[in-house]
Amino acid sequence: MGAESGTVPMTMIQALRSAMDVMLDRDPGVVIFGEDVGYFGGVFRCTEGLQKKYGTSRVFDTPISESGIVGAAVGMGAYGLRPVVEIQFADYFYPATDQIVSEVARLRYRSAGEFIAPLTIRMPCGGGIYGGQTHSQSPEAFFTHVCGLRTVMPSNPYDAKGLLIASIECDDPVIFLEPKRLYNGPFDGHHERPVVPWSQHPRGEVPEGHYTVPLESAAVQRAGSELTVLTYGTMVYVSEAAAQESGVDAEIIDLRSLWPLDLDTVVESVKKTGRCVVVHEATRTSGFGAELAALVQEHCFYHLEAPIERVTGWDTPYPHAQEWAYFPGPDRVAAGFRRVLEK
Amino acid sequence: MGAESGTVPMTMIQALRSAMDVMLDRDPGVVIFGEDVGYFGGVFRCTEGLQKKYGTSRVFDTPISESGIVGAAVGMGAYGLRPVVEIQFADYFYPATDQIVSEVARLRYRSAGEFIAPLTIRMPCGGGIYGGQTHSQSPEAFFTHVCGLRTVMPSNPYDAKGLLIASIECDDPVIFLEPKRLYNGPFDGHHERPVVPWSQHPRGEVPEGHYTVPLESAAVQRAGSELTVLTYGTMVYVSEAAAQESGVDAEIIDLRSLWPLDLDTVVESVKKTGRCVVVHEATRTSGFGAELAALVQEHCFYHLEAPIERVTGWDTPYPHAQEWAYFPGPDRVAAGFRRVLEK
Amino acid sequence: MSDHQPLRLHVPEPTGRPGEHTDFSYLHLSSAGEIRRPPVDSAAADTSDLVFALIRVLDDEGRAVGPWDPGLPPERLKAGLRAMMKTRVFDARMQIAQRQKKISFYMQSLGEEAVSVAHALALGPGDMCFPTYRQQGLLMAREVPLVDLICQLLSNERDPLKGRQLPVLYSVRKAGFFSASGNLATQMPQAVGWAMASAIQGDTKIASGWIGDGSTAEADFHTALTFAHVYRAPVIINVVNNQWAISTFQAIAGGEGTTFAARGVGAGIASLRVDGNDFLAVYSASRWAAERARSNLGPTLIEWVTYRAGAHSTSDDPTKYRPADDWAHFPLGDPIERLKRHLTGIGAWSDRQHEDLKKELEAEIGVAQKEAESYGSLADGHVHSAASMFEDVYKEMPAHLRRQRQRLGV
Amino acid sequence: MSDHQPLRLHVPEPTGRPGEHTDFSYLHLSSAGEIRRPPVDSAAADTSDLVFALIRVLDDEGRAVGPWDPGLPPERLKAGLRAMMKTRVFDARMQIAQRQKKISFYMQSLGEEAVSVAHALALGPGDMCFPTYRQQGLLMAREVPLVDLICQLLSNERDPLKGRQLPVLYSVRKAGFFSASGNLATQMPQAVGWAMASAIQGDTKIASGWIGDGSTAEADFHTALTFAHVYRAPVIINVVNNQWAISTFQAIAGGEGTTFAARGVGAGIASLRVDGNDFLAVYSASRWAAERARSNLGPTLIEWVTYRAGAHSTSDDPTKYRPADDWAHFPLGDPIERLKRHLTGIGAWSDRQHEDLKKELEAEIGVAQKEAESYGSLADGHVHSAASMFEDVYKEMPAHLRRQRQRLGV
Ligand SMILES: Cc1ncc(C[n+]2csc(CCOP(=O)(O)OP(=O)(O)O)c2C)c(N)n1
Ligand SMILES: Cc1ncc(C[n+]2csc(CCOP(=O)(O)OP(=O)(O)O)c2C)c(N)n1
Ligand SMILES: [Mg+2]
Ligand SMILES: [Mg+2]
Repeated sequence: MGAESGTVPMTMIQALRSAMDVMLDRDPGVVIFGEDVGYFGGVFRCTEGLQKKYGTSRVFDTPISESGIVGAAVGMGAYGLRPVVEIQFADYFYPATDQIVSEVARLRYRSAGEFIAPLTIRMPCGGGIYGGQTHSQSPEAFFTHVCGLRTVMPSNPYDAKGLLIASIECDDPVIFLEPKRLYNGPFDGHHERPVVPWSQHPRGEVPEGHYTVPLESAAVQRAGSELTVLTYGTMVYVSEAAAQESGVDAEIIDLRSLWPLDLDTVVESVKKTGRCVVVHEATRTSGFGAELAALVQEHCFYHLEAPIERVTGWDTPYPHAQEWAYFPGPDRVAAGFRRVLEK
Repeated sequence: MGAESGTVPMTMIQALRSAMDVMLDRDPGVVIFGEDVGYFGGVFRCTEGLQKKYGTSRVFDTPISESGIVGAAVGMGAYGLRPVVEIQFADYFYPATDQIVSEVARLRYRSAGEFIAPLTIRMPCGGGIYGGQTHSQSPEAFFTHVCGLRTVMPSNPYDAKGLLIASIECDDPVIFLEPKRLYNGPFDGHHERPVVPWSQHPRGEVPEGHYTVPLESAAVQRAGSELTVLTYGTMVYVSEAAAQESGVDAEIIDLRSLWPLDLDTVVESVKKTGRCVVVHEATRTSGFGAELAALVQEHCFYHLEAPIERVTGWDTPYPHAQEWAYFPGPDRVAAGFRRVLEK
Repeated sequence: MSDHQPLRLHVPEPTGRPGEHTDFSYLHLSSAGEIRRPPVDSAAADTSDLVFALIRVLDDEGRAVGPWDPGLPPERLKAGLRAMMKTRVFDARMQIAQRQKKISFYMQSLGEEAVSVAHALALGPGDMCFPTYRQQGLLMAREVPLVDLICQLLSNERDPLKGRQLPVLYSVRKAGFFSASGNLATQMPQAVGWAMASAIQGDTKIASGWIGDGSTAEADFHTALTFAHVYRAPVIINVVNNQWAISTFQAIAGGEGTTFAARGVGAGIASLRVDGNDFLAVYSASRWAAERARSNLGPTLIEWVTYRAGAHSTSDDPTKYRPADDWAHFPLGDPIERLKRHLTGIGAWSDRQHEDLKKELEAEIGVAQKEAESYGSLADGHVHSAASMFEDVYKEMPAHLRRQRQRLGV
Repeated sequence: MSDHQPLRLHVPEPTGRPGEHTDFSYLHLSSAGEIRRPPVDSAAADTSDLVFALIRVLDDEGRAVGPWDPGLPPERLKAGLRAMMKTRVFDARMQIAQRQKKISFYMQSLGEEAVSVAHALALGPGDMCFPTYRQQGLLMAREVPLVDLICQLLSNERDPLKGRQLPVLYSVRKAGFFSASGNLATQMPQAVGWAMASAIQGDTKIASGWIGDGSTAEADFHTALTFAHVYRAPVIINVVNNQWAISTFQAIAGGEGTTFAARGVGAGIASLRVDGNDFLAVYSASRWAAERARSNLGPTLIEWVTYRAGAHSTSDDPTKYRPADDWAHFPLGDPIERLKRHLTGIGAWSDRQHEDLKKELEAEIGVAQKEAESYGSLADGHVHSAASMFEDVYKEMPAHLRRQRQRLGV
């Protein structure tokens, strides 16, 4: 897991690219493809320069067909390759659902291990960029309901690279969600303020070589005593801002791996604080926050001093014009803190 | 809501067929289509005889394309028809995910009410018939995470007909899940015992004419005082058997409408009993039980005397040979009862 | 088997990249007037030759020639020219408004205006189009009030879609313009379904679905072809082959060595491949297809060969992946210039009239823009209320959404 | 537009329903030897005529005629006959075992044995097939141990798939047989992806994907065609047109007025339409396609015209929707009878040998069945442990599955 070489400042985009670069270099079985990822380098430029460096057989553009991208990757995985594919926006994974649920997730099981699909399926997710309902979704809950998949969401460049390498090396299929609002800097929900770049953030300092951040390990983003925040992706920073602005001494846990989950870290923290707020951007009902709440009440029942609070996106499509009324910003998160503390 | 005419004994299949018959007759905008539903009458015979009665323009076979079935239905809905479509098994809805999530669920919203998709999408779900992983799934949690959809699952012929008519008449899109293990009789999980037919069950007595069972209304299947069981579909009977066999005085709530949910009935019961067991056949993680647990702990926190217990399918694909080790039968449900009572 | 060479992966490349000149010979053109016009009741298989040809009416001198000349009166042509020019002026203005940060995002249809405008003129009232984000020409041809459109783009308080959709994803039911989706290709089976509904009801209205070359790779394109063919749905399937799908060339979508029209014939659908920058050809082919549909003869697929002259969207920079001056070399030219030349040639139009019309349109659009901007914009916060965000998820607001709205305090 | 008749919905019907005689003229047959055999390096478009023809080698007298005669030595033919007969005997036995409730479910391939058997013989070792549930012929031709297969069907303790899959959804990697899925069509883009991988790695192995006529309507069929074409993947796309998809006739899948092979050409893929009950034609067309694939000439789509002689599955009763004696009238006959006739005609086979072989196969399968049954069955509860249910979900069992296994107490 240790880094092989020195560190340099990287944005999340650069960190992801660096992870793919490292893996393309180390493993001839790694191939990268998706819509616009080849010559152009991806609409978010995550794969820029990789086709030039590794050739069109290793990094290439695909037809606009998410089921084809994933389906072809399954076949390649069965052959023995290790495809890393991009879905241009998480909002567009739906055409690939059958391949993901019925094939990727179940291939090892149904063939009793004869065939595996060790794919990494990258997709930018989340809102805050005025993308409207088809460029803003956070569909992680779907994936966590599908046994056989791993679901990962990094919140900073260091983790992004380390988790992406770990995902590519993993023999299980990994859904790798990238909070696009974090691509260029941490975002605390104050959209009216200037963007802070990753170069000013400690986790923007990234080793150039190979290293991994283990899957199934959560990180304590901020230690605290009054309540536990379970969150991931963009909401890590929003929760931090909420803690700071409200003066609540929140312990913020960045789950990083949504499923399988580092339950121990979660349970330990909630047992300590006795209160829990779950924060995510996805719609509330049957969101991953529901699973977290169900687990926490199951494992920490006798330690809980207040109901677990969920601060989430509303149960509506992600609207374009009312983006900031939809986005669970620091005020809403802080209000959630207050509610669990008042009880 | 009152029935127009006398009652006759019906299986769930007959009740569903009767609902479609009634609606085809009353509303010239109702059309029915899906794989094998036309000439043949459906692999479970739910639409038998309807093509003959209403003609091939109203009831017809489709190509094997779930996205086409749903996508065409959206266009018909936009035209002004009221399509009732069948997905042959719930396990096969995945190719239609994009149409369901991005189109059916959001059309009213994104067009600000200019266009609606008042579809009813029927699909048999659940296991217990040795169908293996692709004829046994219960994917309800997916749908409940998608705002704009209604998700309904009846547990008996009376409700099946009344809810199906209500769904067809509803201007919102409805995912109508039919627990196939209940088609011919209530099933309590004792697969080794002979099948009980609906003709021996009071809810197998079904009015011949038009009536509705309102959406968003749960039913108390069995009143009780020791704990509340939140369940639906096949698990209603398994929970009843568990109560009977364990001697636990469980209050069993048949949710019927999963989402939007009759939360009042749920909360009232849990406040009364102070204990709650959620039972479903679907895989556990991020299943609909997670949402139920999250809601119950939120709304009944100070009344809960034990953690909410989830008794569910395991987080594995539905195996063929180990079906009864997978299926949450009466013993497992009763063990769940004991766990919440012991705490 | 060991005597075989190693296999290798073929990855198609465009014939021109930045700094090069595109070799457009891959397009396989026909000359104007060259291609036969079969009877509308032809069997699908009898159009097999047409999918590798290119139906054209306007020759290099702007003359209308051959069997596909629709013989339209000059007034109709001028109406078409006007709608095309209006589309182009509108696009240019909105591009600027986006750069001025008045609107958040924009997608123009520069260079492919004829396809939607001439098609719209060939349809009847009540026919329903299922568009993508690049068919604003339909709206211009159908004279949808500009203020409504600009309010949608501004996401302001008068946005008919209540600020819910990204700019350009219009919905204008009364103009036969179905709600545009951000998810590609989904509208195609819907168009077929709408057409099936019309047939089920014994109506006389037809549907027209739109899809880009790149998006034909999506599953729903296939689904639409299958359903349209099986039920002989009264639908026109328009494939706008503008050569590009964001940064990928049409060969990446499967255009190499075949055509998109050929997919239609294979699926049992009568199919045409048409010069999409030739207003007369577009009108004429659209009429042919509409006539088929309305006569219970079933669907038609039309591949419109055109060129996406501008960037994919305001988020895109095409000079990164194709020659900057590519459009100037595109052999099918500019649809507005070509129709102008024709009209001038027949003595029905002049440079002067053209300039005047352009100014008139600029003014008209300017006035509309001004009015729309007076209702605010996303940038200045004059948008539909946060409370409205919870509406229209369902017909009536369920309890959980009322609770959520309450929690938001609106 | 008001001068138009009301629209109406066309819903295709088969030409024969229970109690009637099917009019098989819809099939468009060619005579044996009639159809040209183009060079393997033909462009896709140059196969346009072949998709409406029917490649046949065996004539009505069982003689091998024309350019597609592969000229196989009698020993190879006899091996093929044996594998076809083995498939049929196996199917019949397993049908009975299902009726005896020894196995829970079964799907036979009666009447279409030539398609998979002859194809398997035309492939090389290491080539990978992506089958549906009706390609047991591939396994028979590749001599997979019968006991393993029957254990899968019995879902018993020796089921190589640990009881996880419905009977017939085999996975036999070492025989180049990819894990069959219960979800239709998903294997097609996977076959293409496998072929692309082989090309990426500079390997010489090719893939062969299988799909039924009905399932071509699924999106993944289109996806597979697109990807195969774009990347010139070394893959064979086999469409088994056995006329039925459960209760729906092939016209409901889009076969009316066109062919499934035509979809391939439209997509830019060299395509053939072949008599699937003619062992020699199947072998020969398969070789042609394999040769193309292995020579970096790209994919081939082959529509195999055959007939699903039996029920869809043991849950189906076809007399409900088609004439009970339909197969007897199917103009392409029975593949086993036709090859037998050919072999007898060239003096390489006799009725006696045929009977002996059948008996031998009955015995061989009987022995295998007996052995397999000795390892138990789902019916008698001798299945893989409940604990094994939690394995292989992930490579290593995560904590939550360990907890769940514990809760089950196993
Ligand atoms: C399902 C889905 N996948 C990907 C995208 C992202 N996307 C938007 S437009 C586009 C290119 C479409 O190209 P084409 O169909 O040729 O239409 P054009 O833009 O040229 O008009 C892509 C990939 C999307 N909107 N939806
Ligand atoms: C996605 C999906 N939809 C529906 C089904 C149900 N189903 C199983 S087999 C079948 C018919 C397939 O027909 P065809 O492709 O012609 O193959 P054949 O059975 O004739 O070999 C159907 C509808 C399924 N397994 N998967
Ligand atoms: Mg395009
Ligand atoms: Mg078939």
